[in-house]
This record gives sequence, structure tokens and C-alpha cells, in this order.
Amino acid sequence: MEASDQRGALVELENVSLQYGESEFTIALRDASLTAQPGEFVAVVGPSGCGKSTLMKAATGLWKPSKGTVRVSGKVVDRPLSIVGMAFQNSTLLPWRTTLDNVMLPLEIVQPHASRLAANRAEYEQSARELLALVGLSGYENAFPWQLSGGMQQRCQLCRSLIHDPKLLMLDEPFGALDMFTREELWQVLQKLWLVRRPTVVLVTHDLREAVFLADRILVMSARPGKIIFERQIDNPRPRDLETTYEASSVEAVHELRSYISSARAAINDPLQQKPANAVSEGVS
Amino acid sequence: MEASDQRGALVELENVSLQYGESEFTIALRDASLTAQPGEFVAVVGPSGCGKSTLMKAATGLWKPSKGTVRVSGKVVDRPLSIVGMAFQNSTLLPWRTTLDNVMLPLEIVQPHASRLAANRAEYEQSARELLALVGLSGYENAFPWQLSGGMQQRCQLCRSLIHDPKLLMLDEPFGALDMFTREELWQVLQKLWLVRRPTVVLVTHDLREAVFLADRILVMSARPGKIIFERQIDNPRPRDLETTYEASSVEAVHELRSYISSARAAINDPLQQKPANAVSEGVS
Amino acid sequence: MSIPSVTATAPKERKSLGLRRLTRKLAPLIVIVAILAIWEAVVRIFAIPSFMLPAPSEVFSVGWRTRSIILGAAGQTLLTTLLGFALAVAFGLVAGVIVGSSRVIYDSIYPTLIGFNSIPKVAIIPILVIWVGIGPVPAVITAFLISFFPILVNVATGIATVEPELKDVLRALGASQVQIIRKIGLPRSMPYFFASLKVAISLAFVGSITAESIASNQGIGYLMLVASSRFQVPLAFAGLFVTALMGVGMYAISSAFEKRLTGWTIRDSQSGIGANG
Amino acid sequence: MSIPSVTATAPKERKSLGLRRLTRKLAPLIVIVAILAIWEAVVRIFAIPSFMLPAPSEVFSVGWRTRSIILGAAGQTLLTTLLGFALAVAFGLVAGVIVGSSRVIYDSIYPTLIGFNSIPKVAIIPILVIWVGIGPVPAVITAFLISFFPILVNVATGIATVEPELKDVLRALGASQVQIIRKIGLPRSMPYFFASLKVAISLAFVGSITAESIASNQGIGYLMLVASSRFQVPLAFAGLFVTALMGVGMYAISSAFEKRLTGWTIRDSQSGIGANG
Amino acid sequence: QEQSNVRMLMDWIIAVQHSPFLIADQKGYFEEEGITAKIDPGKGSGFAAINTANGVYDFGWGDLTTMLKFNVENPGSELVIVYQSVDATALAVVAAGDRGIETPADLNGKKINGTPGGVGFDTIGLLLDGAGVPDVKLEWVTASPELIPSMIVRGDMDGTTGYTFTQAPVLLDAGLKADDIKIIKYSDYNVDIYGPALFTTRAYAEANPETVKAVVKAVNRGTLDMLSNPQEAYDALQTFDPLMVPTTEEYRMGLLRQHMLTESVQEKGIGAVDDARMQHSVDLMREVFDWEPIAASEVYSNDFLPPVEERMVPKS
Ligand SMILES: Nc1ncnc2c1ncn2[C@@H]1O[C@H](COP(=O)(O)OP(=O)(O)OP(=O)(O)O)[C@@H](O)[C@H]1O
Ligand SMILES: Nc1ncnc2c1ncn2[C@@H]1O[C@H](COP(=O)(O)OP(=O)(O)OP(=O)(O)O)[C@@H](O)[C@H]1O
Ligand SMILES: Cc1ncc(C[n+]2csc(CCO)c2C)c(N)n1
Ligand SMILES: [Mg+2]
Ligand SMILES: [Mg+2]
Repeated sequence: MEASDQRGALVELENVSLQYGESEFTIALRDASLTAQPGEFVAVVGPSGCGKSTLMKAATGLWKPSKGTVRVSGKVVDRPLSIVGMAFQNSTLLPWRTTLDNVMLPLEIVQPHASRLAANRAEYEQSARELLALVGLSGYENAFPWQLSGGMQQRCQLCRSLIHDPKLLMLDEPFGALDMFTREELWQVLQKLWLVRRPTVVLVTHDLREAVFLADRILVMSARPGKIIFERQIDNPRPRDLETTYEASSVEAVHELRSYISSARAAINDPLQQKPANAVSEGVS
Repeated sequence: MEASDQRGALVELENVSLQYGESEFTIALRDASLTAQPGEFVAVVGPSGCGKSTLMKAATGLWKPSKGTVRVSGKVVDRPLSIVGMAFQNSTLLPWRTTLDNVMLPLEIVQPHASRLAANRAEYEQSARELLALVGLSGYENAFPWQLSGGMQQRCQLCRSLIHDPKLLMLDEPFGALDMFTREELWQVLQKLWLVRRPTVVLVTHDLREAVFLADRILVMSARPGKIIFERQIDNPRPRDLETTYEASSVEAVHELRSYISSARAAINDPLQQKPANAVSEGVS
Repeated sequence: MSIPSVTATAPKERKSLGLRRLTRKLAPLIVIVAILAIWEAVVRIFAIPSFMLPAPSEVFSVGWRTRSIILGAAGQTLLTTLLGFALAVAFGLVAGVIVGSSRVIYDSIYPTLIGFNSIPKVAIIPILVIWVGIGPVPAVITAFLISFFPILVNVATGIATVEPELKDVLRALGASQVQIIRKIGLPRSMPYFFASLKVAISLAFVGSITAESIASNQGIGYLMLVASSRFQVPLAFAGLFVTALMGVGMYAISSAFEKRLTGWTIRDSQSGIGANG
Repeated sequence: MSIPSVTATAPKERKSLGLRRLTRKLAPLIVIVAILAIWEAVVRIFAIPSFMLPAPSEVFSVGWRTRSIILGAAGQTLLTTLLGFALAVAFGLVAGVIVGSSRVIYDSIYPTLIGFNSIPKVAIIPILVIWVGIGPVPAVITAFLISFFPILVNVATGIATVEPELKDVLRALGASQVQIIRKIGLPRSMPYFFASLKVAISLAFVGSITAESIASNQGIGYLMLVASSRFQVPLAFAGLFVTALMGVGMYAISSAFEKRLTGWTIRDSQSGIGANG
Repeated sequence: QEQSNVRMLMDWIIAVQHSPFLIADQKGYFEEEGITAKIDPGKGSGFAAINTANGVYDFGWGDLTTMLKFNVENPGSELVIVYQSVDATALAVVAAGDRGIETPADLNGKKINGTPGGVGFDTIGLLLDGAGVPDVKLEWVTASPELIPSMIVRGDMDGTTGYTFTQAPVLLDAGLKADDIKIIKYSDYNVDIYGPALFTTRAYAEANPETVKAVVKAVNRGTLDMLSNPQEAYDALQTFDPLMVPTTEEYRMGLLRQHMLTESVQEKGIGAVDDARMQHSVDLMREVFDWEPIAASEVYSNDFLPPVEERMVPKS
């Protein structure tokens, strides 16, 4: 599973197009390319509906691209990978499992944990509890998802994506439902974890401060069908603290990104200019 | 349905406590009080899990409070009201309905629309389409919810809460999954709608700029069990434009609110200080 | 379809799709033909006498010779079955909604219903005959009684397990209980409902045929009774085959409705578009 | 329960809750007693002769007099039914999972299954006798054949309608198809499964009793056959009552499992805690 | 001596007409012959015929007409009678006494139970011809056995075809007095055919002649016991089925004896088939069903019977 490609990229999307269904108009990605080096922290930003979540699904092999290739560790991806930890945008906690059991789910699937779980249950459970405590959910281990608030569900999902110490961490707006304080705290938690474990992270976010605080590199996507239209390196030294987000270099980065997203959106905004017409409906009814 | 109370409040919560289930530890609200005047725009902010969504449910009669009373238009609420438009925090679009049909759902329920719908279908459909266009979803009228991105689902839900021109609009983080530009655009859309129709709005948000831009009054909730611990009037003249959020008065308001939320969170943050123990689990298993 | 395909791959894809659809349509036929072929082979190889197990070829030839009689009987059975089934669908839906919406009713009447349903309907038919006489009426009632319960159970389960979050969408609009059921409960329980129809339609045939063989002088049940008492086993089997065919036909009809009404539940995570297309 | 109640309202609430629970437990009894009372009244008022419809009191007294015979027969029937039912659960689950996970298999074998299931099992029993002889074995097989299908259909529907979003959670971890079914498919289809059990357990009794009345000389089916051919209608009804009782008993058992395994699906939007508490 | 297992299938649930088998079993007659017998209740003579022919059972006991029909429909799987239990056919029309049915002529327009394929329905012509009233038209009502008594009592039908000793007792059970049950026996109207008998397949008989002989011997002893001491029959039945109703069985026994203890049986002993009479029976059936000619010798064999001295019935 080690990177074997000469370029050494862990994730590599090459001109990936992805079309949901059969209609021309359900193309969500068009010629999107992306590379993430092992251990790199990449953030993806872009207007709503541009294809960020789709990009994540393509990169992890959850959806096969219609065109182009996806490589992870140099190998072409043709099925979902087992080195991924993923936090989905919508809550996808299993309703029949408690918080703790939801968090422990990856341990039941991913090796080597799966085969060690039975024998080392207590130990694994301990680490799940610790993770939950880290995001402020201790005391809720035995609650069911519907007994958690929206933000709590999101935090639980974050734990689930981290528990098995994945090589590749895909986070789709993991902090969207949280207040600023909880969010900033979890930025720091995530940074710490990243510095220790060094997974490759792809983070989708709408919060540019978040992107600038956390990422090594930020990619801006165009409006749908999405492709990467701009890339910005963030070289602030690690570990960063929250103050860095108020420093001039960060603020300037935020401003630059913002202007790119703004231009990316323009196309969609004027309904007369590019109307997706009966876009999706064609493919459905 | 007009306010008949001498104080004239449309929504009035008086020392409302709400306990999920039977255990002492599942109290989500404790002695929360809130008043919203007819036509007022109130924002509620607070740390994750403090009881904001619960407050919304109590105010609309979706959940009966364990203690205290809820009055709307002076009448004690003992069942869900029909003057409410509500956008829930999680996506609650009906999966068997297209975007358009989801948006039109309230028209099938709420009077006088329900009885007029059959005869005036085209007209109502037109207004639903216009609303969808306003949030950037034209072309997706016939798409099913699962064919929309997270942000698009959220926008669709917003349309559903607005379509029947409700007297009382309850918005639970309606813009959480949107990028800054779409979000700011929708702020303006919402403000325009509010200025024209003048519903009473209760908005839950984590974005303090959003609260300051939109609301007449902002309430800060304490950590769970939640109660209102601080109130801040925002007197910026209407219509406001986005620039006002960068003005000194707004920035100062944001700062003040932030400090209150920060203190509200402190209690939760230290795991040793207030541990909800097996809080929810007691009530469940 | 009105949009000209632009990409080069589209026509090829569409063709293979059409082919796949054809295979899909043919698959059940292949299964049935295979089963019949094996059956035929077994009967021939082991020279099983026809009173034990007639070969399909013999069943078909006897069936073809007596087609007018069989078709008449089948028409009669189809009619009584459909009547009973229609009643079962109507009552099952209504009762399922009631049982599914109220915990108290659920708790009170489920045991009684289960108890009643554990009783073989054969035992009820004599009592029915006392009240309604012999003929197609007991067959209709038996078809109803036997197919009502699965519909009720499934609809009730579908209604009882509706996510409160979805109910709240309507409750927040001040919707009445009836509206909630119409707009949420029923659509949400459609997959349950159609699952139960598959069972119910089969059972309706079983019910009407059983009743016909006890208290009627028409229909497939009666035909089979007469055939087997004359040791015309292949004819009795022809009756069975026709029944199976009618069952499949009814399934095809309900399946078409199912695709229209529950397409939203079956969407492949890879193809993105309802896998029922 | 280990936490002392602090609020003043708690003890009162708990008491009324206990009362409510008691009513809940008694409700089905009340329904059954009411039905029997009406029945008894009707029989007495219209002086219906016992061979047409025996009064419950007569059924009970005959049943009590012949209790040792009835219990022996009931034990036999319960055993065969449970065996057939256990087989049906095992095969139904497995086949349901297979049919539900594969569109191709679904399309290919559903029509065949529906066709087979539309055939009255009475017609199959004579063929069974040829292969396995007369006795409890055909009863076990019939119970299996008749109750297998509802389980298959419901489990398949449950599996086929799993939300792709949930599947993706596991797919993203590189889970195998089997793991996805174990961790997502099966738990998600538990409400479907238990709905089908209610139907299946009833049908299993119907199946074994029907077979007993054709190809056995033991069990409730045989007892009822003997009773009804001697026109001892109250005794036949006693057999029916015992069957109903066994059905209810089995329901109670499966219901207990259901509450444990599908409690998560039934949570009241008002009470917040699973309504099964 | 090695015990051989023999399975026997009766035509219906066990009643007094089957008591010879029960007596033979309970009194060890089978055992003495080196046979372990398994006697099962059945689901009609047809069921008994099929399951004897296919080897699930070694012997069947049931109606002659049904057995013949099976042989005709399934050439190559012949059943042969090895012990003729009931000498005169038990076929009859059994009716409620208040319907004005005294003779076959009275059946005109009456609602009578019978199903095509059923023995009564198929053979009614023999009765009407025998009585010289071939133009009588019955109104047939189809209903399964368990419906018949209540339908007769309620007036939905006037009577039923079938065996005297199965149909009349159920009417008794349904509350009719013995005097109110009218029985028109075929044998009273010149229909001379044989009644139910013990049969096996020709193949089995040829392969196991000793076993067949042994079985017939034991059954014959049981039959004689039943005829000489009816109480033994009731006791055997009681042992087999504690729920049996003695009054009904006594009534049934009365009817049964009428068919069994015919003059020829009293003269020539029980169990044997007379070739000419059998040929007559077969020819009558041939007319009814339009069969090809059948030689009587194909459907019975007296070769397995014990000597005639052992088959003499008690003088009545
Ligand atoms: N299953 C699907 N079937 C058809 N179209 C889909 C499907 N999922 C997404 N789409 C479409 O693809 C486009 C991109 O969706 P995606 O979810 O990737 O957007 P996104 O960038 O994540 O947006 P957001 O920020 O709002 O979450 C959207 O236009 C959406 O309508
Ligand atoms: N159905 C429920 N049953 C039991 N407890 C619940 C239920 N819903 C919410 N809670 C609990 O009530 C508390 C408040 O939840 P609520 O959803 O109101 O929070 P919130 O302020 O909306 O949080 P967020 O900002 O994360 O959405 C939480 O601790 C949660 O665990
Ligand atoms: C309650 C009742 N008892 C006996 C019979 C009669 N029966 C049993 S076997 C047989 C021969 C048919 O092939 C007949 C006539 C019946 N019909 N109903
Ligand atoms: Mg997204
Ligand atoms: Mg919330």
C-alpha cells in the first residue's frame, strides 16, 4: 500500500469526469485533476453544488469516474479503498448503533484492527472513548444518534473517520454544524492528530479560515461541472495556532481564495447565462 | 390568529424546561424564556448541543415542555401550530418527492392554500419555481433529494419553509452547508422577503456575522441544559447591506456575543467539571 | 431521449443497456424453463409414473387438450381471487394504517389477529358455507381472509417505523394525523406494502382454490379436485401450472405499480439512477 | 433506575406509567375475552346448534375434558411447526439476503417463487408423501414451504431498499459485500424481518396442520380431521383454539426479540425514548 | 423367524370398519405371522390406491370402484385384491328422512351431494337403472365431506351419495335420529358389486407371497373376531382412538354387518372373490366409465387366502 509511483503522490486524479446517470446534464465533475502527496493536508473549497463531495467519492473509489483515472498509492482505483477514513457531509451514523458502537464500526472492518478487535476489545473501546472525549462527547457513549444534536452527530462522525488511524482522511465539511468555539477547538485537535499520525487529508470546507488554518494547500473548484481552477500553497509553520488565522498572510490568502470562488460562482449566478435546464430530471423520470 | 395578548408577543416561552425521556440527565432546556414580537427577527446562538433545536421544537409545539408554558399569539401551545414555516437542521426532504413537490408540500397542508391548490396549481407551482430560482435551484425542480448536493438540499428546505408565507418562520441553521457567497446572497434574499412579508423569524445559527446581519435581537444560550443567558439588540437600519457587517458596531456586537458564548461553553469543556455521566444511556437501555 | 447523444460512448452504452434489459426480462423465463427441463429429465430418466409426478410435457399436452375447460375454470378462479385480493388490499391498508398509528390498538389486536391467522382457513370454510352457502362467495371470503393479514402486518410496520423526523416536517405545519399518514406514512410504507402484495397475491390464490375444492363447483380448485379423484394427475398439475401463471401475471402487474411508486427506494449507489430504470 | 428521582413529578409519572404498562399487557386479553363473550351471546341468543358454531363455553368444556389428547396433539404440532419455521427463518434470511442484494437474481427467481407460492400447498402434500412418506416429516416440510416465502420477500425488500448513503459508509472502509450485509443490510432489514415473522409463524401453523390433516396421524390437524369427520365440531374448535393460542405464544416470543432488535425504529417523536420501553 | 415390516393404509380415519386390522394388531395376530404392522388412517380410497401403487404403503384398504379406476388410469401399476372384506357394495344414497325420499324414484329433483370423480356421483346410474328409473334427474351439489351433515340439516341438500357406514353415522352425529336417516342401498336395487377390500400391487404380491399370505391370515382372524364379538372391535378402536363415540360406532357396525354378512359369505366364507361376480362388477363399472374390457382375474387373487374353514363366519 506504500506509494510506488515515481512522483510519490498518494492520491492522484487525472482529468476525471464523473457523470451521474446517463444524461449529459448530470455531469458533476469535468476534467478535474488533483494530487495529494503522502502526509499532505489538502483543502478543497468551492461554491455549493460544484462537485466537492463528488470529488471525494471519486477519489476514494466510491464512484467510478466516467472518464479519466484515479490513482491511490500509484495503483488505479477500481473499487473502494480500505485505507480511507471518511466523514460524510450528511449524518450517516447507523441508527441502530450507539455513539460508541458507531465510532467503533471501522475497527470491525479494517485490518489489522478487525482481527484484533475481539481479543483487544477493552483497549479499542478505551481509545474510542478517548476520541469521543476529545470532541466533547463523553457521557454520550451509549446514546443513539437521534438522541444527539446536529453538531454532536457531526462530531461523532468525525471520531468514526479517525478511529482506525487511516492513511487517507477524507473530511466533507466535518465542522459545518458547529459553533465557532467548538469548531476552532476541533481544528486544533485535528491538527494535533495530523502532526502525530501524518495521514494524507483532503478536507472540503466552506470556511476559508478553516482551510487556511489547517491545510498545506488549498484547491478552488469551479461551479458545476467542477474542476480545479486555482491552487494556493499555505506555508505557515506548524504547529499553527489560532492567532495565525488573523495574521496578514492568512487574511491575504483568504481574500485571494474568496475572489476565485466568487468568480467561480458568477457563471451559475445569472440564471440566463447557463441554465442546467431540466438537467437532472432528464436522467430520472 | 392575531396577537391578542396585552404584551402583544407572538412567541412567548416562560421558564420552559424540556426533558427528553424520563432521566434527570436528559434535560435539554432548563427555565428558558424567550419572547418574540410579531414581525421581529430573533437570532439564537449558543454552543453545540446546548438546546437550540430543542428550543425551536418547544416553541412550535412539536415537543411539549416538561415545565413552563409556551404561548403563541397569546394562546398556550399544546399541539403543533399551523402558522409555522420550519427549516430543520438535518435534511428532512421527503425522498419520494422531487424538489418541486417537496417545496410545495406545505401548500397541501396549510390553509388557505390547501383548499385553493387544486384549482390554482399552475400559479402555485410558478411561485415555487420562482422561489427555487431565487436560491439557485432552477433546473433541479424534478430532481430527487438524493440527486442534490448537501447545500442544495438545504436551500430546497429553505424554500419549503417559505412557500406558504408563514407568520412564524423557524430556521435551524439554514445556511450551514453553504459557501460564503451563496450564504451571503441568501441572507439578502431572506432579508428582502422578511421586509416584504414581515414574518416573525427565529433563526438558529453558529455564524455570528449572519446573526448580526439579519437579526433585530440576538439571544445567547448557555451550555446544556440550555437557557437564555444574554440578549443583544442590533439596531442597524434596514435594509442592511453586507458592508454593515464590517462596520464597527457590527464587529463589536460579534465580539461581545463571542465572549458570552465562550463563557457559556467553558462549563462543558472541562470534562471533569460537569460530566453528564451516563446521561442519555440511562434513559435508553 | 430527446437529447442527441454527444459523447462517443453513449450509443454503445445504450445498446449494451438495451441488451441487459432484454436479459433481465428473459432471466425469469430461463429459470422456469430450466426447472421444467430438469423436471422432465428426472421424470424420464427414472421413469416416474405419471400418477406420482407427471412430466411437464404431459401436463402441457393434457392442458392443451382440455384448454377450454381449464381456461373457464381459471377465469372463475381469477375473478374470485381478484375480488378477495382487492378487499384484502383495501382493508389491509386501512387496518394496517390504524394498527400502525396507534400503539394501543397495535398491542390490543395483534395477538388476536395472529391467533386467528394461525388457524388454517380450511377450518373456517365450513362455517362460511353455513352463512353464505356454497359457490364463489366463500372462495372470495377465504381469499380475503388469508391475504388480508400480511398486508396489514407490513403496512402497520411501515407506518410504525416512520422516522419521527419526517413526521415532524408535517407536524410542524399543523397537519392532522390523517394528513401525516397520507403524505408521510403511506409513501414511506410503500416498500412494505408491495413486499406484502407479493405474499398476499399468492395467498389469495391459495385461499380461493382451497375454498373451491371444498365448497364450490367451479374454478381451478374444483377442477383439481375432480381431476385428482379421477386419477387424472396431469390434469390436476395443469391446474397448478395455470394457477402459478396467474400468480406470476398478478405479480407482474403489482410489480409495475411497485416500480412507479417505490422507485425512490431502489437507487444504486454506483449508478445513481434508480436501478429500476 | 439507580438514579434517585429528584423532581416531584417523577414518582407520580412512574406510577401512571406502570399502570399504562399493565393496561397494555391486559389490552389483548380484553379484546379476546370480548370477542368470545359476543360469540357466546350470539350462539345463545340465536340458539345456533353446536355443530354449526359451538359456543366458546362448550369448546372450553370439551377441550378441558379431552385435554390430555389435545395437549399431546398440540405438542406434536408445535414441534413440527417450530422445526419447519426454524428452517424457514434460516433459509428465508439467507435467500432473502441473496435475492435482495442482487438485482439479477431478484429478477430471475421472483416470478418462479411467486408462481410456486400461488399453488395451494395441499396440492404439494401428496407429492411430498411419495418422497418422505406419511407422518411428521411432510408437516415439517409444508410448514417450511409455506412460511419461507414471506420471510424471503420481506428480507429481500429490506436489503434492496437500504439507503446507498449507509452502504457507502461501509464501502468507504473497503468492506466486502458480506460485511456490508452483516453490518448494514441485516440490521436495516430487521423491521421487515420481524414483520414477516408475524405472518410466517401463522402460516407455519397453517402448513403443518394442513399436512397433518392429509398425511399424518398425529397432531392437531389430524385431531381436527377426526373430529370434523365425526362431526364433533366443538372438539375441532378446541383444536383451533389451541392452535390460535400457540400462534399467540410464538408471536409473544418473536415480539420480545423484535423489541430488542428493532427498538431503534420505533421512537415516538413526542416521548423521545423508544416507545417500546 | 425374521419380522417383516408391513405398512397398511386405510381409506379414511379409523373407525369400526377398520377394526379387523386393529384387532389383528392388538391381539398379536400379525406378530404371530412374523409381521410388524403399521396401520395408518387415510384420505380416501384414491389416496390409498396411489400410495399403495407407489410403494409408500404395502397394502391399501378401500373402495373397489376407486381401485379399478386407478388400474385403468395407470396401466402397468396394477392393484390386486387379496382379501375381499366387504362382500356387498356399501354404496348408497343417504338422506334425511323428512325429504320424502323412500325409493330411487323419489330422488328426482332432489339436491344430493356428489362430485364428478366421486364414487357416488359416477355410479348413480347403476342405482337408477337397477331400480328401473333411469330418467330420474338429481340436482348435484358439490361439497366436501365435512359440510354435508350441516347442509342436510339446514336443507341446503337432501342427501348424499357414499357409503352407508360412513355417511349415515355422521348424520347421527349431527343430531338426526337413526329412524330419521333414510338409506337407499344400491345392493337393494340389483346392483351387485363388491365392496371395500384389501389390496396390494401385483409386483409386491409376486415378490412377497408369504408376507401377503401372512397379512391376509391375520386380517382374516381380526375380521372374524369383529364379526363374532363386536365388543372386541369397539375395544380395539377405543385403544387406538380414545375419542371414538361408542354409540356411533355401534350404529356403524350395524350397517357394516349388513354388507359383510351376506348370504354368500355365510355360505362360502369371507374374503374370497367369485370370478363371475367380480366380472359382473367390473363390467358394470366398464359401462359407467366407458373402459376397455377388463378380465376379472386381473384385479384379484384368491391365492393368498387361508383355507376356507378358517374363513367361515359365525352363524348369525
Ligand atoms: N446521486 C446523484 N445523482 C445525480 N446527481 C447528483 C448526485 N449527487 C450529486 N449530484 C449532482 O452533482 C452535482 C455536484 O454535487 P456534490 O454533492 O458533489 O456538490 P458539492 O460540491 O458537494 O456541494 P455542497 O457544497 O452543496 O455539498 C450537483 O449538481 C448535484 O445535483
Ligand atoms: N430525541 C432526543 N432524545 C434525547 N436527547 C436528545 C434528543 N434530542 C436532543 N437531545 C439532547 O438534547 C440536547 C440538546 O440538543 P439540541 O439538538 O437542542 O442541541 P442544539 O443546540 O441544536 O445543538 P447543535 O448546535 O449541535 O445542533 C443534546 O444534549 C442532545 O443530546
Ligand atoms: C366425514 C366423512 N367420512 C367418510 C367419508 C367417506 N369416504 C371416505 S373414503 C371414501 C371413498 C372415496 O374415495 C369415502 C366415500 C366422507 N366422505 N366423509
Ligand atoms: Mg457536498
Ligand atoms: Mg441543533
